[in-house]
Amino acid sequence: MKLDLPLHCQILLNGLTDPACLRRYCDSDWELLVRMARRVKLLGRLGLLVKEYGIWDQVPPRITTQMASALVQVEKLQQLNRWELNRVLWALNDLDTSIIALKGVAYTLAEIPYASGRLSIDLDLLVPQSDLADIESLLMVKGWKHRPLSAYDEHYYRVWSHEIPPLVHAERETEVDIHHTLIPLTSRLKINPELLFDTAIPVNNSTIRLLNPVDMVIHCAINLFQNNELANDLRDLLDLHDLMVFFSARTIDFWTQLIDRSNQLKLSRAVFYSLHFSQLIFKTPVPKKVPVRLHARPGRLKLWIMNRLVPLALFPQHPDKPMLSASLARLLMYLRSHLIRMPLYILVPHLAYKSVRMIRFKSRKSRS
Amino acid sequence: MHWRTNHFETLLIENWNEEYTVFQPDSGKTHFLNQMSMEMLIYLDQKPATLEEISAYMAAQFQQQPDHSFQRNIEKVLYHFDTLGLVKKSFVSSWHGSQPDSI
Amino acid sequence: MVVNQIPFEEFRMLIRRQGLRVAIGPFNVCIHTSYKPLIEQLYLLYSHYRIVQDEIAEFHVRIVTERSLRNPFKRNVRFLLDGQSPFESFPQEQALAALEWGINLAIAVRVNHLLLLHSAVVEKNGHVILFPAWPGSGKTTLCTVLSYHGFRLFSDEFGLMDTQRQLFLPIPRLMPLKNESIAVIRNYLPDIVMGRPIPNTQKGTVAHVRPPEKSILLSKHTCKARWIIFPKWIADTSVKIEAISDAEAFMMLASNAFNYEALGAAGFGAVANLIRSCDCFKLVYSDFDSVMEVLHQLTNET
Amino acid sequence: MTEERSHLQTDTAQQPLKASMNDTHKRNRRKLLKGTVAVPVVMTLYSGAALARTSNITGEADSIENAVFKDTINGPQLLCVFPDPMQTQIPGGPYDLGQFPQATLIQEPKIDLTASAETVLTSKMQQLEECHARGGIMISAVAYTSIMSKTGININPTW
Repeated sequence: MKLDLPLHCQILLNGLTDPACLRRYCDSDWELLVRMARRVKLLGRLGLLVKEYGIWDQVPPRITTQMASALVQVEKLQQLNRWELNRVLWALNDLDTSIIALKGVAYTLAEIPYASGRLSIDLDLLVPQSDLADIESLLMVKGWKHRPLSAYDEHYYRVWSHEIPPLVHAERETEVDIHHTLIPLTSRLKINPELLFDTAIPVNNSTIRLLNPVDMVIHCAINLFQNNELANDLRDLLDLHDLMVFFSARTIDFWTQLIDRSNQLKLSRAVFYSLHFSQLIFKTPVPKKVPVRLHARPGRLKLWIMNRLVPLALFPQHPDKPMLSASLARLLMYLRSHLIRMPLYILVPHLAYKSVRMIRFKSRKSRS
Repeated sequence: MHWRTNHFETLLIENWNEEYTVFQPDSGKTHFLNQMSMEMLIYLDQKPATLEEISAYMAAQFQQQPDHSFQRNIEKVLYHFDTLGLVKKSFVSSWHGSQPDSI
Repeated sequence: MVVNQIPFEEFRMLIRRQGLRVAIGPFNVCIHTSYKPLIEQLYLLYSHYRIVQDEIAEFHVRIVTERSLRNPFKRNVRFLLDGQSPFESFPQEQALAALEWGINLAIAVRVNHLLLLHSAVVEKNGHVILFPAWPGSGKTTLCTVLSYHGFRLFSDEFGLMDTQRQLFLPIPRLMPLKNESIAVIRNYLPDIVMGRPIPNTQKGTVAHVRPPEKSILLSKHTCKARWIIFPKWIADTSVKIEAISDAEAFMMLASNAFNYEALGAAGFGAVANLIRSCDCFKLVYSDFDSVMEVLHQLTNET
Repeated sequence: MTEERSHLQTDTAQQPLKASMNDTHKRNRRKLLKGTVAVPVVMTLYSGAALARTSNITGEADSIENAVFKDTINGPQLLCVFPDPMQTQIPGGPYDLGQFPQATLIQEPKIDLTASAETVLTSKMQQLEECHARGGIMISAVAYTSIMSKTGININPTW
C-alpha cells in the first residue's frame, strides 16, 4: 500500500519525518508547514526537530519566532502538568493506593524521545476503581472541584465512561482526568485493569507508576482507534511511532510481548490499525510477521476503506482550502468511533443530545 | 512534626527593600512575601523546626508576644506555605532522614 | 509600498483574492475578506501600513459573511484564524471590530517569544513610557491624545518586550475608543481620522482611530523603558502623580500581562529588570492639558 | 505619612515635581504593606479565569494612598474588608479573610475630589477611621487583585 497524500499534507509529513528536506523549503512552504503543524499540536515538536538538526539559524526568522513561541507554550504546559501531578501526590500522600500516570506526563517520565516537545493539556491518571471514591473525595477536600456539568454529562461520566468528570484545582487551571480503566464501559471490549496494575513500573524517587511499555503502546493505540474520532490526531499516531521505536530498541522481545498482550486483552484490532498506519505514514520499522499474528485483523474491504479514510482524518485540513472529502472522512470516523464505543440504544440518544445541545448553545450565544 | 522548606534553593528571589517577589520554578507561580514570611522560609531552610520552635524564633525576631494566637497565625501561614509547595511536613526530626521526594 | 499608494480597486482585488499582507509592528498579518464595507473602512484606516505581499505572514485572518442562524434575512460576519473560528459570529456592521479583536486575540494567545504586557506604550526622547491597564483607566483615550501630541505611539494595548535585549517593540494598531471617549476625542483632536462609530458591540459603542503616520513609519525603532505609570481617569480631579513601591509595581505589572506566566523564569527576570530600570508611578488625571504638562516635564527632566 | 507622599500638582508644578524626582530614591523605602507590624504575608499572583481561593490571608495596606477606593456616584469610597470572624485574628494581622471575603464601602465622610489635596487626604483618613471602628481593614490594590477580585468579593452596602 502506498500513501497518496495531497501536497499540503506531504509538506507537513516531510517536515516532521525528514529534516533534510527542510533545507529546500521556500518561504511559502514554511508558512504552510507552520500553520499545519500548529493545527495538529506539533509546532513545538517541529521546533525541537529543527534545533536538533542544527538548521535553526537557517530558517526564516518569522518561522523561528513562531516555533520558539510554541516551545515556550509546550514547556509551560508540561511544567503545569508536572506540578499538578506533584500536588495530587501531595494531596493523596496519606492514602495507600496505586496511581499510574498516563499519556504526556508518562512519556516524559519514561524519557521517550521528543516527549519534551509534546503539547499536553490535561493530566491523565489511572487509579484502582476500589479507591476511586476515596481519591475523588480527598481531592475535593483539598481544593479540587468538578467543572459545572449538566445532569446528562454527569450521568454519562458516572455510568458509561472510563473516567470520572474532570477535576480542576481552585487555584490552578490544569484539568485532572482520573481514569479507572482504559476503555469506556459501554464498549463491547472489556479490559481487566488489575492486569495493568500488576505489571506497572515504579518511577525512581516517586510514588507514581507507569504502564509497562507494551501496555503503554496498547493504551495509545486504543485511544486512537477505539476511543477517539481521529480528526487531527496525527500527534497521537506520532506518539505511537515514538513509543514503538523507543521500546523496540530496548526490549529484545518487545514485538512478541506486544502481540501476546494485545491478544490477551482482546485489543488486537486497535493495535493492528496502529501498527498498520504508523508504518504506512511514519515508516515505523515493524517486523513483517508481527501484524499477521494479531488475532482480530480487519477484512480486506474494511482495510481498503480505512486506508482511504484514516489519513484524510488524521492530517489537518488545508487552512485556506478545506476539502470536502476530508470533512466526510472525519464525519465517518466520528460515527465509527461512537459505534464501537456504545451500543445503538445509547448511541442514538447520545448523538441526538449532543447535536441539540450544540444548536441551543449556538443560538443562546448569538442572542447575547 | 517538623516543617522544612521544599526546594528553597530553586527559588528566584528579588528583594525590593525588604519586600520580596519570589519565583517558584516547580509551580511556575510568583509570590509576594514580606520580611516576616521570608524570614520564616529562611529559618526553615537552615533546619527543620516544629511549630513551637519557629513561633518562638519569630516572636523574638519581631518583638511579639509568643502567645497562643501568635502561634496560631504562624501555623496558618505554614499550612498556606504547604499548599503552595513552599514548605513541607517532615515527620523525621533529623535533617537527612527525609521522606522520598515526590516529582 | 504603502496601502494608500495603490488604487482602491487594486487594494480590493488583493484583499479578496490572495489576501492583503500588511506589516503591523514586528508581525505580518494576511487579511482576507470579500465584504465590501469592511474593505472600504480598511482602505482608509490601514492607509499607512506597508504592504508585504512577498513576505511570510505570522497571522492569517479572514472575515466571511454568513446567514444568521436566528434570522435568515440577516447577514452576520465571522472571524477566522487559519480557518478556525474562535468567536461566535457578529452582526455585519461590526466587521471591523471583529477583525481588530480577532487579531489582538491571535497575538495574545500565540506570541511567546516576547513578553506581552497589557499596557499602552508611547515613546518620548528615546525612552518608553508604559501605561499598564488599570480597570477603567481609559488608557486607550490617554494613549490617543499622547500619540497626537508629541509622543510616538508604540501601542494602546500591547507592551511587546524583547526580554533578552530589554527593548520594547512598537506595534501601532488602530485605537478603539469606547463610548464617551469618542466624543471627547472628537472635540479634543478634531483633525484625526476615525472610523464610523460601531454601536452595540460587547464593549458598547466603539470607534477606531487611525494611528499617526509617523508612528507607523518608525515602527522598527525599538526603545528601552524608563517610566511605568499606572493611569486612572477620575472626573474633575486635579492631576497627581506619585511614586509607588517597586514590589507593588512588580505585582501589578506581572498580573497585567498576557503571557507573563507562560514565560516562567524568563518573565520573572524580565519584569524584575524592567522595574529596576524604571521609575514607577500612579497617575490620576481628568483633563488632557495638565496630564500632558506633567508628562512633558517628567520626560524632559532627563 | 504626609512627608512620604510625593504629590505633583500642575498649578504648583515646578517645585513639587522636583521633589518627586528627588524622591525616586526615597521611593525605594516605600512599602506595599505596613512594615511596622509583624505580619507574615504571602500573596500569589493568579492568572486566568476567576477562581475561588482556599485561603485569603493578607495584611493591611501600609498607607491610605495604597488603599482601594471604589468610584461611586457619591465620590470615592474606601473598600473596607472584614477579617473572617470564624478565624482567630490578632490585631496587626495576619488577617484571614476566610473563604468568602466580606467588605463594605465607607460612605462618610464624602470625599470631594475638587477640594484641596489636604482636605481629600483628611476625608480619606476619616473613612479609614470609620473602617477601623467597624473592625475592618484597608487592603492594597495588589491584595485586591490577587485575592479579592478572584472570589467576586461580597460588598455589602448595608453593613
